[in-house]
Amino acid sequence: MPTVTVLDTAFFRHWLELAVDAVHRESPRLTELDSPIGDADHGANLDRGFTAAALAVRTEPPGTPGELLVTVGRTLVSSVGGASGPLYGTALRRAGKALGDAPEVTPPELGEALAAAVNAVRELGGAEPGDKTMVDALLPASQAYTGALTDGGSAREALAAAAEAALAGAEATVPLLARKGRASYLGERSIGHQDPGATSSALLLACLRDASAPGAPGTEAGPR
Amino acid sequence: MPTVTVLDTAFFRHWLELAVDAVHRESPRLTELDSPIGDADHGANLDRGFTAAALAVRTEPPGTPGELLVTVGRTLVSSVGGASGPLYGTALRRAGKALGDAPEVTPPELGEALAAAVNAVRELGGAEPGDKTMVDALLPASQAYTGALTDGGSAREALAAAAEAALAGAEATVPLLARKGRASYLGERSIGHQDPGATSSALLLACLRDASAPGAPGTEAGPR
Amino acid sequence: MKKLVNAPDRVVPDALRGLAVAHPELAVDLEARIVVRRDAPRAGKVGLVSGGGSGHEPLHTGFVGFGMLDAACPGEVFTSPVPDQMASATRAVDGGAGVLHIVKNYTGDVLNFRLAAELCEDAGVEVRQVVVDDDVAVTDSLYTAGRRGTGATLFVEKLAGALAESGAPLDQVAATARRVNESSRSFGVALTACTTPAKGSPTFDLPDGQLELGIGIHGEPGRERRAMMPAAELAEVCLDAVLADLPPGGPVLVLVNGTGGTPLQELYVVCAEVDRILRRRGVPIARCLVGDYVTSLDMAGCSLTLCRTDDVLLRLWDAPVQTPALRWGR
Amino acid sequence: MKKLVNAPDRVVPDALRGLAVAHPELAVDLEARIVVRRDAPRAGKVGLVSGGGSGHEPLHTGFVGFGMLDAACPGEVFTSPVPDQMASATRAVDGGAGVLHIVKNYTGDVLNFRLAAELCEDAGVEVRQVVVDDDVAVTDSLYTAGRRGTGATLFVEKLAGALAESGAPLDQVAATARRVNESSRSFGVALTACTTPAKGSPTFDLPDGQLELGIGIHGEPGRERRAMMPAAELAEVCLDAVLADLPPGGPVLVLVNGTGGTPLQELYVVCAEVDRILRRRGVPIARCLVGDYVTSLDMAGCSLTLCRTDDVLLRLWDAPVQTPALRWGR
Ligand SMILES: Nc1ncnc2c1ncn2[C@@H]1O[C@H](COP(=O)(O)OP(=O)(O)O)[C@@H](O)[C@H]1O
Ligand SMILES: Nc1ncnc2c1ncn2[C@@H]1O[C@H](COP(=O)(O)OP(=O)(O)O)[C@@H](O)[C@H]1O
Ligand SMILES: [Mg+2]
Ligand SMILES: [Mg+2]
Ligand SMILES: [Mg+2]
Ligand SMILES: [Mg+2]
Repeated sequence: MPTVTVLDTAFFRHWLELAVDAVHRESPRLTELDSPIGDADHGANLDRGFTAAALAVRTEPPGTPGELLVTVGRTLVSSVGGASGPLYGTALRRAGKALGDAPEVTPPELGEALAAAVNAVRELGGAEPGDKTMVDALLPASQAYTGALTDGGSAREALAAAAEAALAGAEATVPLLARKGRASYLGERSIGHQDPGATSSALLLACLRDASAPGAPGTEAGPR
Repeated sequence: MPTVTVLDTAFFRHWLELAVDAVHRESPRLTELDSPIGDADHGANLDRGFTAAALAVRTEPPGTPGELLVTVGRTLVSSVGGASGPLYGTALRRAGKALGDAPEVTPPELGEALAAAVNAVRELGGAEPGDKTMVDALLPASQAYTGALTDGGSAREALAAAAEAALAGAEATVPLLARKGRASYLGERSIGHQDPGATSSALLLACLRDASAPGAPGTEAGPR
Repeated sequence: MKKLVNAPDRVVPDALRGLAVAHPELAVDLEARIVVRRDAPRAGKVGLVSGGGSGHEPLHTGFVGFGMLDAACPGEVFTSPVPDQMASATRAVDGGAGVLHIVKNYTGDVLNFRLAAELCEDAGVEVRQVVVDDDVAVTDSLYTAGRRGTGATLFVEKLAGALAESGAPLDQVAATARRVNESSRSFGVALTACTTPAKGSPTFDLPDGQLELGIGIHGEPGRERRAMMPAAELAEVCLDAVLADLPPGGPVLVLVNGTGGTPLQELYVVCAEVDRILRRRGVPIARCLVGDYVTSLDMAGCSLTLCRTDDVLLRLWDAPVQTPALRWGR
Repeated sequence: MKKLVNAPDRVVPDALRGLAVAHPELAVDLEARIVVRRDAPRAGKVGLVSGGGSGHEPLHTGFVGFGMLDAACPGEVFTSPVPDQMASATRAVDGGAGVLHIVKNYTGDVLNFRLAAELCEDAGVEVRQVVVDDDVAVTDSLYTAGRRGTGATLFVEKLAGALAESGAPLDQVAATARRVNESSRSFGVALTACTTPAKGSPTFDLPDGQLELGIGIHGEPGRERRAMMPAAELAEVCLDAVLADLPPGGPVLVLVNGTGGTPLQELYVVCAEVDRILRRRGVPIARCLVGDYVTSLDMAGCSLTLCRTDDVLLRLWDAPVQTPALRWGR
């Protein structure tokens, strides 16, 4: 299999398309997860945001990966609302800024963008790992990605590791007691439910992995 | 069996006691009847009124049958509200006035009082027979009473005829289309339900019959 | 039954105690069961008295105050008050210029107010009565108790109240009250039935996906049952019924009234549709009131009331009013 | 789902259209999704902006007007608005004296307002933010998102609004807003869960005969489930929770707030019990407001908010206010 060594705007645009579809498809489940320990809107929130992001990217196609992520982030901020809007929006904006205006991104650069995204969420939301938030999916994902690269893995392998770590992180939120966000109001009653934000984070990382599938646009072996 | 020839205050007080009990006991059913074609309060209305009337009569014991009925009527007017309060209240006040201040009442005098009561209801409420109201129980009852006396019956027999006619009249309201009161709003949808007011009228007349049972207080053969 | 109450038969007196706490500017007489303006009676001012069953709050107790009612008589839940209450209220507000009774057209209310009027006249107080009957869901014929009184009561109380406040004589206040009633029509719809404290369960069954058109304000069933429809269509149905009986001609006052269990947000949605439809029909909205004013306990639903208006009525509408539920200008 | 709406995703814009019809004195910008006083910006006056998820009407749009908010930003139902709305509103009301953001303490509201403040400061507008967190049902610790903002928002908006109207500078208005928040505590109870238009079914199951204590205003489950109890007992439970965190000392403002599906009559019943309990505890009620002010769609229930007050705050409370939902003195 060919190794992904650089990722260009088409790759990220493909990720966005996958994300738009996945979020729309999974929206009822995300809202359902947000019912017992939240306010039953997480799916609707993200669906509205990613639909708006797709439109923004279609209306003014960004020229670089960084520009694309900044556009998506800015659109999420100005269309989602709630807790997840500013968090995901700022995360993607910071990730985009980390990428600068390079037309192509190397795997380690993507790792830095992921780390920047996670830091943005932690900085803005103040959540520690284990607080039962999206951080519990995003942080292990970022760490797994960097670790896989360091261990000599390809970008694709690293993204697969990241997606897997995100999913495991999301599932590991079930027994946790929420300490941030709306679920924290419930105290002990928040235990036993999976965090909706961590679940959507795992979903977005799965899309990133899928965007790097062999032959996908923007990867080395894909159409240019 | 001894014939009832005169009815004194004790007879009417006994009627009131029976009526208080009967109304309280039947209150849920009267309210139930008032649900599909009314506002579900007829039983509660009468229960409140007769409880107040019993108290009024205990507090200031009336000296004559006429005074007793006027007191009960006035108390119903000032404690029931709704349509039935003024109608029953005025009916009993007028009946009491018809009896004047005689200490005892003859069977024909009671007939005049019944007629006065029915006329009061018709005058105040404007309902014709067949309009699906209490008139449909009260009018046949008054007529049956007078008819039985004319046919040579005793007061007790006449009261039994009155009670029977009232019950038949109440049951005959089922197929009628309401033309007065709250049920008239329903138009055709009022058909098929028994009128709560006609039902309570039948109940009050049954109590009058029971008050004249052999050995009941105030009747010729009963305790004085 | 899920209600914030102590006991079914204590609801009305308990609520009156609460009203007194929230509105020390009103005199709440728990014994006589009447709510009276503190400055009553005002010499030379026509007094306005209304009343009816409880469960329609803020009607009528919430409309007592400057520029509106002088007194209200709350009955038991959905049960007309008794003549003694009305007579006490009338005596309490008579400033020598006579008293107008505003009576919603229900047999119980009409009869009890009629007996009350006799008591008042015996006591030497001049009384006029105006019967409010604006609900087009009921046919007004010899063969019914006539149209019911619903949302127009608010318009009658506000406009006649403003006129009385200006010092107009009894006959003029009564005539205006009648004119407002004749210029007003209403139609209501329920999404759910209401639960009276005494009965403890809904007064009728309304299956999911169905609504009841032409509903009364006492939890009585309505005229017709239909499948749920969007707000736009529902507003159309209600306005059709109203306008069929009140041919448009000039500007209107509009009341988009909630029945107690419907969020204000939804009433605004309905209001937007009413505006759209009336624009299309060329009926200008002069003033528009949106909220819970004539309720039916916890019933979800709404009613629309239109009142044909003119400069005179509009001036009365805009005149200052200071009551618990309606307040502006002071 | 039984709602007077056209479609779940049209509720907020439709309701805003209706608000514009009912309140032509407000500027409703459907594009920017903000509601602004017509006379804004007023030179030299501190601007007051608030906002939050919709579904709590009349909060906040119903509190825009003289003596209260200068603008409100309604989000989707139960979803914080976005920074763009807040920034537009802030620009629209800035009269050169700066703008105060009144933010209810929910992660979404706090974060979006924080981003908005950055935008505003970039645009050269001086902004202060006060976070309202009065709900004692939630522990305020490092390990939660902190207490939620509920009924005290009304007190903060009214009192800070009156101060801003009087021409006070930004820091003073912000300090008073903070003082009002610190002097206020709330506790809420639900008899039924609410149904969001998007979900179409109740957000949680509350069996017959049970109530949920310590409820939030977004249909979140509460702190504890209990068997239904009489209003007297319920008021005791709520006030115990409030007073445990706000030791009495002098007179209080009281808000007996309905959550949308509860009849006004029941709120008055609760109010009577609150009065009884506070009397017993020697806490004088200075002013008492009863009604639906901070709602949760169609939820049946109520919340109690107490605010320790003094002559200064009372004067601000009594100062004229002219908004759709709160109006007196003009
Ligand atoms: N302080 C925080 N830090 C990180 N993530 C958070 C924080 N607060 C909430 N979240 C995430 O946001 C998710 C909820 O998002 P959403 O439902 O869209 O917003 P809201 O809670 O405002 O309705 C939670 O499941 C959690 O993962
Ligand atoms: N105009 C009328 N004439 C005679 N009886 C009437 C009239 N209107 C109503 N009624 C009687 O009153 C009964 C209803 O009484 P009730 O439920 O106590 O009063 P309300 O209808 O005010 O709730 C009806 O069943 C009917 O028999
Ligand atoms: Mg949520
Ligand atoms: Mg009845
Ligand atoms: Mg009744
Ligand atoms: Mg939300």
